Amino acid sequence: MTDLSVQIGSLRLRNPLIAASGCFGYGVEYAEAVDLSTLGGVAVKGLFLKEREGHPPERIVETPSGMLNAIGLQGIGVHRFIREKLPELRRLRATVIVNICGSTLDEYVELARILSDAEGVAALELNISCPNIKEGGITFGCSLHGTFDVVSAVRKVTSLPVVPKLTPNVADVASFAKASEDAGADGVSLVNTFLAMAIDVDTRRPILSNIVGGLSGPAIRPIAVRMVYECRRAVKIPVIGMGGIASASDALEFIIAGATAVQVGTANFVDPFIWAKLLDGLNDYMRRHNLERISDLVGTIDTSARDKQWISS
Amino acid sequence: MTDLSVQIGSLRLRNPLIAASGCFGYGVEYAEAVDLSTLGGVAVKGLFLKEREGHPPERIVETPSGMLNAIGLQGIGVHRFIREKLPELRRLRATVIVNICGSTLDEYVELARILSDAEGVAALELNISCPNIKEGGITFGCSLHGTFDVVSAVRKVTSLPVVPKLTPNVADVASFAKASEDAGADGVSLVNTFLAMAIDVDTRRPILSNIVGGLSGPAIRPIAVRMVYECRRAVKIPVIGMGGIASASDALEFIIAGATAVQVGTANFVDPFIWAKLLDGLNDYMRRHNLERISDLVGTIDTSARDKQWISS
Amino acid sequence: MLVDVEARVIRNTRLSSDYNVIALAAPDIAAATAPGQFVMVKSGRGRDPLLRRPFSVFEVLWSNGRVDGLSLLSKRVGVTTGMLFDSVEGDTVSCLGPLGQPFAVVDPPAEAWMVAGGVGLAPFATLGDALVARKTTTTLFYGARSGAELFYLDWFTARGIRLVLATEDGSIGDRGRITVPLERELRRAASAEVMVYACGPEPMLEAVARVAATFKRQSQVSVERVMGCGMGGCYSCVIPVRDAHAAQHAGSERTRPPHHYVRSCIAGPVFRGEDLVWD
Amino acid sequence: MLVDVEARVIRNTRLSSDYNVIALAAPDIAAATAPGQFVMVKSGRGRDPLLRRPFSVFEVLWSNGRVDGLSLLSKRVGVTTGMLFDSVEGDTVSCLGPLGQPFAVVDPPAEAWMVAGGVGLAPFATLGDALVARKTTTTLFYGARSGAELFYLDWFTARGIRLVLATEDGSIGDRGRITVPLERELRRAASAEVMVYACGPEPMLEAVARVAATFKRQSQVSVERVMGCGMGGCYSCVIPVRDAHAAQHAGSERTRPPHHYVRSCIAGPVFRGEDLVWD
Ligand SMILES: Cc1cc2nc3c(=O)[nH]c(=O)nc-3n(C[C@H](O)[C@H](O)[C@H](O)COP(=O)(O)OP(=O)(O)OC[C@H]3O[C@@H](n4cnc5c(N)ncnc54)[C@H](O)[C@@H]3O)c2cc1C
Ligand SMILES: Cc1cc2nc3c(=O)[nH]c(=O)nc-3n(C[C@H](O)[C@H](O)[C@H](O)COP(=O)(O)OP(=O)(O)OC[C@H]3O[C@@H](n4cnc5c(N)ncnc54)[C@H](O)[C@@H]3O)c2cc1C
Ligand SMILES: Cc1cc2nc3c(=O)[nH]c(=O)nc-3n(C[C@H](O)[C@H](O)[C@H](O)COP(=O)(O)O)c2cc1C
Ligand SMILES: Cc1cc2nc3c(=O)[nH]c(=O)nc-3n(C[C@H](O)[C@H](O)[C@H](O)COP(=O)(O)O)c2cc1C
Ligand code: FES
Ligand code: FES
Repeated sequence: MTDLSVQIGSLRLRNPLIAASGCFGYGVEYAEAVDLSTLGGVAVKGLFLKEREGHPPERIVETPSGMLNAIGLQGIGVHRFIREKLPELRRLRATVIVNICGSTLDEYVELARILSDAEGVAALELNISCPNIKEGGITFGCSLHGTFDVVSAVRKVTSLPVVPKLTPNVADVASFAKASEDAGADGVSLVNTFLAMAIDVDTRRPILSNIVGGLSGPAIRPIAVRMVYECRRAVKIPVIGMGGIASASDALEFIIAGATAVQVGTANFVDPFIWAKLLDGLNDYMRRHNLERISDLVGTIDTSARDKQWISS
Repeated sequence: MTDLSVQIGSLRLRNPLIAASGCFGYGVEYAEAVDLSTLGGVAVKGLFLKEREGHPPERIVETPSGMLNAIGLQGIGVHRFIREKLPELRRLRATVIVNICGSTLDEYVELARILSDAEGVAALELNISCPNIKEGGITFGCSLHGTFDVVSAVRKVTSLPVVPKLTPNVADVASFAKASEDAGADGVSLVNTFLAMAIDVDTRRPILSNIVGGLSGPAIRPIAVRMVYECRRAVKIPVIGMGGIASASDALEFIIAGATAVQVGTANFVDPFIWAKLLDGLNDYMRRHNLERISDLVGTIDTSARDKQWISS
Repeated sequence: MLVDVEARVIRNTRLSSDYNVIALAAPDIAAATAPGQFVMVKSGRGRDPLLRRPFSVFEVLWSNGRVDGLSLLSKRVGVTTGMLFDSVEGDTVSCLGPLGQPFAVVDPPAEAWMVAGGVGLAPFATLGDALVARKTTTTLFYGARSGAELFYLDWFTARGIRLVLATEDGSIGDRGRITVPLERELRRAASAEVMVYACGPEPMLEAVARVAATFKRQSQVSVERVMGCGMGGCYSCVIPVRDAHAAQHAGSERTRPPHHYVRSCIAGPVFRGEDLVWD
Repeated sequence: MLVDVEARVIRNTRLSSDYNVIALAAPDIAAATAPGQFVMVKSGRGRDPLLRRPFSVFEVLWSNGRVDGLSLLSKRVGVTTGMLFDSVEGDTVSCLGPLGQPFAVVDPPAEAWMVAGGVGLAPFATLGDALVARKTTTTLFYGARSGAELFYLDWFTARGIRLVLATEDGSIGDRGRITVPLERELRRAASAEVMVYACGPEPMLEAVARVAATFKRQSQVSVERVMGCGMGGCYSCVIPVRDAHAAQHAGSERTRPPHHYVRSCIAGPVFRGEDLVWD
């Protein structure tokens, strides 16, 4: 039997596959398609303290091998989440990672406090990287000090694993991973979406009501893999990788580059039944390569020169 | 008759379509597919003072709607270029934009001097953004001071239009456009490729010999359009936009976002006959929208709220 | 039960240069579909297009007394609809469903008036069948650009569904918008109990809901928002819905009544006309 | 003249579970192709795959005394070759060519020995035809994994081309690598003037070039590098070539002889064996 379990701080995940925040509703929406207890984790849609309306439509648009979104973090707020969604997620035995967003440092602290007291929260993912809202955590996510401060502050008030989610819209993402580690994070997750835009050339108007949005999907995968690789070399804490994963082989690319776990977002929209296929693919790879523990694969990229082979191409 | 001509500093281009550097050889390779005199310009492969061998294969790999390259700026050096290629390019009546790369500020200056004396060079594009070589201009391109310094230095020794080519691998590309403008650039071009990587999961080795490479192609278009939009609002000098253009509509997206001219790279690999199609597409759009001068379209994006329409969807 | 199937194309019938009806071997989805529900469709291999697209289930197909598939009525507007238009027998189309909230089907003595604009005809074949099965007197108000874009008229008449037509060019029926005959007939039928169903472009839906309300009739409208997932995962498809306790928001400076966004893929695509707030 | 054509698939013949021969209506390219040249192919619509892939022209097809197309011999290894394998008559394949430097065809009294490994057979049908037309005595050394992967044997024998076979499993001909019988025959044919042509995996090409040199014969090898454009635009396809004036580099510490990278798409894909430096 292959062992797919991985460790993020004090949290042990059944397997490295996590549903990415904002791409899986509050998890309960997908209970009909997938047994949530078979996933490594479920990162629920980004939560503020209060309810939020989000941006007007259009909120998404497809682009080559990707999509832009500017949802604007519409959400029910942390209190309704705890009341209305968490019990159901507990019943479904989901490993719940709550993605939290604040406009101020105090809001992150407050959210962390509230969620630490709630039953059935496995970890906190600090969304300091949403490109779609002005007032949100992105101001923290684009400053090394801001990142350090918000992670330290949350660290102080919770014993839950704390995983800041990093933005790729910076010159050197590894330094943000380092700042997070220094501040006591249990891991970092990356990437959030790339700030981008699309224009309807006939009307000369941006397609998204918010003008700009975040690019996700297979298009960004090679950039995300590179960033995970850089972070892996910069920090000792686990890296959770994501960005365009749509197959087991894509997930393995991240793991080999240095991701202890991976998240899948956009691909779940295309195929809500993807999870069993990804698990099968991982198990199959482990068997073919005679590997026992997937954790042994993390960061094993071999950058030495390559041999040539006598292949009958 | 529609007027497709555009102005970059003192240089008037027949139309806004420029072949992107590194994606069109030295131009002469494509003379059989396209009459070079019908293009707005031809940006030739990045030149150092000296010949360069470049990286060992593999140098490219396809990714979703994109490709990675790590050519490593193999090239014949400026002297052989002037001797062996420039006369032929003159004969073909190409508007030649020379993309130059240096390891030091002095090399950029030296290259600019040499090329200013050569007959048939229309403009200089300063490559301070190649992600694939350690010793190259990217150190300038990732620092505001470096960008300012290299542009000012080159500005002093040439009367040719000077266009620094910016890297997208920074947090705020508009500030680099501003630094370029302050230093006396006649325009800025963007984007160069995004630093990225791909791994063969079976061998666990990076596919490119250089480990990392640059992502180009349609995948990056929405990010590039956003960056052009940001630069347009930050500077008065012309912006030359590129990144994933593969159709006239893509080119128009950049123009409406704020690009005075556009470059086409990866798409030329897929279709070396693309140029006539792009020109037709631009002319067709101008006709349909009753526009006389394409320069009137530059940066005309309308970000006001959208009307609703009674469309029989 | 939610099903995803690589459905074989059984048949592709072109109705015009833009419209086609494509029959897909997706019996499990077809058998489970209620009128007004939709499927998320992905045509072609690879990543272009990347996302699925929503389509109403048009017909549930029977053969030898068993459900053997479903059909979609598609209008060519872009990548996916272009691929559906070009599909040939034996191709496959990935089909996920059934999804969304169906129409509430009324019984006699209530009458059903279905109002379709263009490709908005799609949900009314299954709804018509369900109504006829309950012996509910049913009328189809059907508007299009021209007579050449009015399809399946015989299909509806064969089932005893009365047709009221309008075309923008006046080639068949009233010239202009379908809401004109709708309003005329509502005015005439002052005493009848009528449930108005509508599907079409949003400005039409808004007009239908308004006309129905004016004549004190209930309406159910099926909206078409851009959908990323169809399952409540992405929050792309939201539509503003009137707040239940509007009073508490009184005095707000907005011109639109107090409202909140709901996901039209899981709360809809069918809504009560009076619940929606039009942008 | 360079041509790009949306070529219709005339015929797709599967030779095994991996190999197929696909006939394409690209007469202009076919008519202009010299043996050893290649085309850049894009299968499928949309952006997946994004880039074209290089394929040798396998056969030039004639009908009623006129060239009406070309065929490709394809081995399924990934996206594009998978699509070529699955293509059906009437599909289209975008085809750009002819590209690259062809083989130099030798005349009698020289003999031609063609050495093919696996799908490396592809350029030897047109080369064989050209050689036979010049009455050059021609032999095909052809190696594959097993007898089931040796194709078109009759085609070559029908043209009077002698076959020497080798398979890795020994099911037909020599067991092992094709260079074994090649070396044996070269040793025997000590006096004959022989031009050795080779196409196949690079380690095979290297071995063939070495064996030819050992026996003082010239060789022309067709290399297969990953190609982004096929036209000299991207510099992806480079291969190290021995420097002309090697002396000036003497004393370099490299283990490989002094060399520089050339673009195999325009300087090749055919090179003189002695010019290449093997990694
Ligand atoms: C619940 C529901 C049911 C639907 N039922 C049907 C149906 O039965 N038959 C049918 O033909 N269509 C139906 N539609 C609309 C259909 O989903 C769109 O026409 C389709 O998504 C267009 O995809 P495409 O790839 O062809 O076009 P794309 O290439 O994605 O887009 C082409 C253009 O069409 C525009 N567009 C117009 N309307 C829509 C829309 N609603 N969603 C996305 N893009 C849109 C896009 O913005 C773009 O400008 C339905 C939509 C919904 C939400
Ligand atoms: C001049 C030339 C002539 C060729 N002629 C033929 C021919 O006649 N018939 C034939 O079947 N093949 C030929 N090839 C090889 C053919 O180009 C590749 O098999 C093809 O590019 C694979 O494309 P794909 O989309 O199917 O595979 P992809 O999905 O792109 O790749 C699948 C795997 O195959 C690997 N691969 C192996 N060899 C190559 C190669 N040379 N180029 C790119 N990827 C490769 C890739 O790295 C990858 O791991 C030729 C190559 C060259 C350079
Ligand atoms: C529609 C949508 C909504 C998202 N919402 C959130 C969110 O609320 N919080 C967050 O941290 N990331 C959010 N993301 C980012 C994803 O979690 C993920 O980082 C990104 O999409 C890249 O992964 P992918 O390519 O697999 O989708 C959202 C992404 C999409 C597409
Ligand atoms: C193979 C390849 C080589 C390139 N070489 C250069 C170069 O020498 N100098 C340069 O400034 N940009 C170089 N680029 C970047 C392109 O000019 C362009 O900025 C980038 O590819 C984005 O445009 P595209 O998506 O249209 O290809 C290269 C790109 C590719 C794909
Ligand atoms: S379409 Fe994704 S939430 Fe409705
Ligand atoms: S394949 Fe592009 S230069 Fe050879």
